[in-house]
Amino acid sequence: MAEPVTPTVRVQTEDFDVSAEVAKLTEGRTDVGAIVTFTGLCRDEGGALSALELEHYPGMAEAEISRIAAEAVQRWPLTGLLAIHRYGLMRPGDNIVLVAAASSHRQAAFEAASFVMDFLKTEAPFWKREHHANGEPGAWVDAKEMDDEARARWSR
Amino acid sequence: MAEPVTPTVRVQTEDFDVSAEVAKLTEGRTDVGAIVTFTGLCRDEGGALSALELEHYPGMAEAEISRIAAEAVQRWPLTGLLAIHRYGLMRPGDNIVLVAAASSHRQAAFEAASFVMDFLKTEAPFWKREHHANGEPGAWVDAKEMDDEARARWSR
Amino acid sequence: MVKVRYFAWVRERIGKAEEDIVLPDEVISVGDLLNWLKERDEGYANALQHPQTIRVAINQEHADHDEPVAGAREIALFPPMTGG
Amino acid sequence: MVKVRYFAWVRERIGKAEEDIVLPDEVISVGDLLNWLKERDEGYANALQHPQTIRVAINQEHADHDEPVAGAREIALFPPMTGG
Repeated sequence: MAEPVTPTVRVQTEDFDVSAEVAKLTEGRTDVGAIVTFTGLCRDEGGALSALELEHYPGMAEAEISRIAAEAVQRWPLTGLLAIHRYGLMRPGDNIVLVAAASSHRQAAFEAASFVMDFLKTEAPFWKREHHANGEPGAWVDAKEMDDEARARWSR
Repeated sequence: MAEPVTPTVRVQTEDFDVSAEVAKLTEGRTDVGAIVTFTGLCRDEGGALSALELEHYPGMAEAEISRIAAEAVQRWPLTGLLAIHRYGLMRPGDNIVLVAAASSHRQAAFEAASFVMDFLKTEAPFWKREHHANGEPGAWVDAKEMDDEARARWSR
Repeated sequence: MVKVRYFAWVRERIGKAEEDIVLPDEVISVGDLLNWLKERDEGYANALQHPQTIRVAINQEHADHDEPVAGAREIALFPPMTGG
Repeated sequence: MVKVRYFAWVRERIGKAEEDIVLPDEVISVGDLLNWLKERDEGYANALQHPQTIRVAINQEHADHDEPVAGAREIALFPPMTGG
């Protein structure tokens, strides 16, 4: 690997199309052997939720995801890295987040995508609030200890 | 998790569309929080290759991938699992294999997709042969020790 | 003067999204800031009753509670993140 | 009679994709089969010169070299897999 690639990071309200994003990531390249994508979706928690509201810290959200992505392209020999995080109101089944890592080798792609997600969960300034099935705003989602443990795997 | 889901396994010459396949995997469900996809593509090895030829063992290829997928849905709480492997002549940049794992939780989706790929590499009866840049059939690709080591991670 | 921003339930409990504050000299660290804000009124007290759970960013970068606030243009207080 | 199938460079070296074979009584295990086939001609000898590298499936399931071939309808010989 020569220079690390420059990751693409976007924070937006609009939905995204996984195939289209991946096509852009690999366009004109013939050295990509493996692409791993992670898509996070809004769940209805057994019918209890009508939506998730995602608040974010504009500016810092982009900056923080960019820091995480920059660390990933330093650690793994990637040919491309993309992270998109949406904000606003998400209905069950809606896309919330997309991470795509491309590499010549599958292990690098798997690890980089997993790494970016673990840090994104615990470091990127987004907050989820539940909206009940009746449409009323409900509780803010609590941070999970599991997510801190997932992040700790990567310390070196 | 109640019953493990029934994986979808296809062995085909036709290309696939990742978004369309993922949409089918999650259609009508609102309990999917995470989807991990792995796409394996044909590389040109720095311009040395014009194509990869993929031979397979019809019948056993489907059966073996189905066995691997069945093991994955037993080991992880998945809401959906898909594996598609193509055969025939692939040009650089062409899709070769797709594995998609859906779950309520991201770690399960990451691990299941990675598990299926590691076993698919070492157990599914497919063989790659290189075609040189001049169009002549070249050498059969050698199996990698790294792939056996990757598989060994999952033994329990 | 520093711009202080609040997010999620910290914002809701304090009742505003941001404000400009002139910090007194005795507020040296992030931890000092949290303890000082907590005394302002019931909303702040409610939002910051467990200061150790509050995450802080200075100039849009995560900051520990023992970091100095000197030179900050923007300080943000928020709960642990739950994105992704 | 058992159908024997060959794939990838095993197929190329032997010069055919499949054949029906009546196995002699002394061929008990997969390993016996490989050693017996190796004696047939140069093509087989070339394909099977390092029997330990040859992977085998019986009735479309992977089989170790010490497994018996009795009852097999279909036996396949091939190099280590390189798909994915």
